[in-house]
Amino acid sequence: MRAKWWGATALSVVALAWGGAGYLITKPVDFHDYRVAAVSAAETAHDALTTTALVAEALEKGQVMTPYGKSAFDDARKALAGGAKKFTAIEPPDERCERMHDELAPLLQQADAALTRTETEPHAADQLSDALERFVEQHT
Amino acid sequence: MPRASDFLGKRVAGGRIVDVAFDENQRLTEAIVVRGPWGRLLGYEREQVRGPWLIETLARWILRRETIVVPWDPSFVTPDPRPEPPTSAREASG
Amino acid sequence: MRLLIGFDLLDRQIVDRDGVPVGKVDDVELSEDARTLTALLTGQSALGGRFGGVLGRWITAAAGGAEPRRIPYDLVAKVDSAVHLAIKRELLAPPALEKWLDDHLIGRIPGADNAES
Amino acid sequence: MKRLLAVTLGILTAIGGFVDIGDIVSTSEAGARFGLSHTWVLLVGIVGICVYAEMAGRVTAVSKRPVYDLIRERLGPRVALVNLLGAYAITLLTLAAEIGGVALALQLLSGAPYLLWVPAVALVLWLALWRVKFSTLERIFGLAGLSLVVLLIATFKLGPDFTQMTKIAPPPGENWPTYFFVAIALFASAMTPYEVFFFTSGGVEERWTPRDLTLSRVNVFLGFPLGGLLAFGFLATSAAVYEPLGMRVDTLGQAVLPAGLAFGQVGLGLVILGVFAATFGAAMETSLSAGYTVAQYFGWSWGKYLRPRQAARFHTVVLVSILLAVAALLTTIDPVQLTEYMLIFSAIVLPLTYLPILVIANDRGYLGDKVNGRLANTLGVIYLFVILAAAVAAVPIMILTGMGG
Repeated sequence: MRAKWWGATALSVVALAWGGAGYLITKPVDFHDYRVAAVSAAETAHDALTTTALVAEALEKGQVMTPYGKSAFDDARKALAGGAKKFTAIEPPDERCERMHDELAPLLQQADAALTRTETEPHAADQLSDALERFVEQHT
Repeated sequence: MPRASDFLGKRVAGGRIVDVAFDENQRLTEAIVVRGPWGRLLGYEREQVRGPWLIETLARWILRRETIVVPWDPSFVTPDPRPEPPTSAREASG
Repeated sequence: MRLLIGFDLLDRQIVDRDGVPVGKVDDVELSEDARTLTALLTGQSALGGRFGGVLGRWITAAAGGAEPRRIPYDLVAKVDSAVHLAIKRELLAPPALEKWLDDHLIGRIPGADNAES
Repeated sequence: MKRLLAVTLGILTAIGGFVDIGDIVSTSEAGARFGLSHTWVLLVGIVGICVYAEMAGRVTAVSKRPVYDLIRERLGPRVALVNLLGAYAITLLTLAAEIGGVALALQLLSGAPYLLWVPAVALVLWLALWRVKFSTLERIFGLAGLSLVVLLIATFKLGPDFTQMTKIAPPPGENWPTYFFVAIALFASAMTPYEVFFFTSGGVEERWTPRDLTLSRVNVFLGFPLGGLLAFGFLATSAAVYEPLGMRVDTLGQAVLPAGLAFGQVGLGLVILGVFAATFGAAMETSLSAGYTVAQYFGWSWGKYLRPRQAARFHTVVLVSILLAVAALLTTIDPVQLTEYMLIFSAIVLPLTYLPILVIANDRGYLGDKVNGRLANTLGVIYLFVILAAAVAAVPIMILTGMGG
């Protein structure tokens, strides 16, 4: 009898937790969610550019090994692609978000090309980096 | 043959059996019975464990200090249905 | 010396005369008249018996129907932080799972007989 | 020399606890975002693990029983089973992450993708555990991990803002919940339970007796602060390089870069070697601990001091755990993120592990006159409450901040 009671309690707790998680995942995206996603995409792009610049500069000075450089560049490219993909997957729910989208989307697109340039010219994307940083500051 | 799991945690007059003592001839001598619902002793019922003060006080408080010792009686053992390998277990639970 | 079944025996490690683990005291057995302690029981099926309920049946079933090993209390030499037996563990029947894994898996890997030091 | 080598158990345990792959990245992340303002957490963690590892080592040396043995004895089979499930989950998640970490270190050296390295790493790990002596493993990986000391020297060259060390507050632009989330993660990783399981089981493997009490203490008081210091190296070098740039750290490559910036290829090479040793050491620590916890709960024979045939069940658990870890990694889950889930299980396991240690360390039936003194008891109780508070707070804060986002 006691075991049954415990079982029922445990089941309802699990069901509640799953229900809660399910609600959080499926609830429509609002302004707040969209802002968080946009800021995180911008941060990811900024970090990828900065890391690539740091590593490229270190490679130039002979401070790091070539295989290291290669895999650091790979990581940055993957991070940027992942961040951008997550952001573009969300439909902007209202006008304010739409403006935010129009501001960030071109920056992310530029970042993709800039990343490849930065691998050989460490300071090629400094301006873009600053623009992304400004975007993050404005929206947090 | 009766096992310890047949009488530990069992209700007897005065509370629940949490432990049973035996002497050097392996004869069971007495049962330790508590009133509270939680029967784990953590060892604080023995002289050898002292402190830390806070943990000891909490452990005793949970036990409500109502530990009593009663002489062992073979009637404390009743064969409860014990899980056996699947075939016979069905009979026991059904 | 007065000992407690629950505190001093149950859930304690049983080791042989060389200190090699034999098993846990998963339950103890009394004589028919329930007046004396006769043996220690070790093995998952004994542990499952103590859990009771569904969980207990699972643990018992995981033992593959093997009976718990019964160690007569006369073989116990000393009880301190572990239950020390007076014999070497080779004199007892090996646990079923250990033997099965030794025969079918571990014993077949090269180097399984190498002692460390 | 022999005496010097006798402390490698403590060094390896501590390195596996403080600078395993998850800690390397999360500590560097803390440095990049919060500068040196989490230094106090490392200090609190070092003192905490020292207090409990000393207690556990003393219990083991005197009673010759490893800690996990005693958990079931004091808490009973039911509560200990809950602990076992949580502890095993933590250990397995960490093991998967460490195998991934070794592979990531190899990727940085070779340029080849880490997933290609995973099966090879797992095989070498298993072979090492199967064939190589415990003390040899301990020495190789404990000592090689010390090459991370280069980070401490790099700290002074790179010069982070040392004034933050005395601050207990997030820097401007960061919020309190995230600051606390990171603090709890750092604290929990300092006190991870597999450290005491491994340390005390290692003590039994090395056949400690009451005469080795001093040895156990030297291991604790040298090893764990050293491990904490190495973790501080990652915190400080990241704080120096990344905080001014306002960027985050989430890969191993970023975490090791500062050493390259400070000392060029030699510095970078040393740190990657150190990371390799530390993560491999942590992989050994966690795969053995997986076997230790299960075997000690059920009372099976265990350990590397027996022939594998004499401990077939223990070796099976180790083998299966390694295979499960490889299977988890091959789903391409990020090994670094894997360790973040550890926090959830820590909430269950930490209190249930450290309470029985504290109680038994006061039991004269076990320890005679070697029971806890007033200092060990006071600190022990304080830390038990800190652990409880962290455990209770961990999950809500994690949800609140979206995993520290």
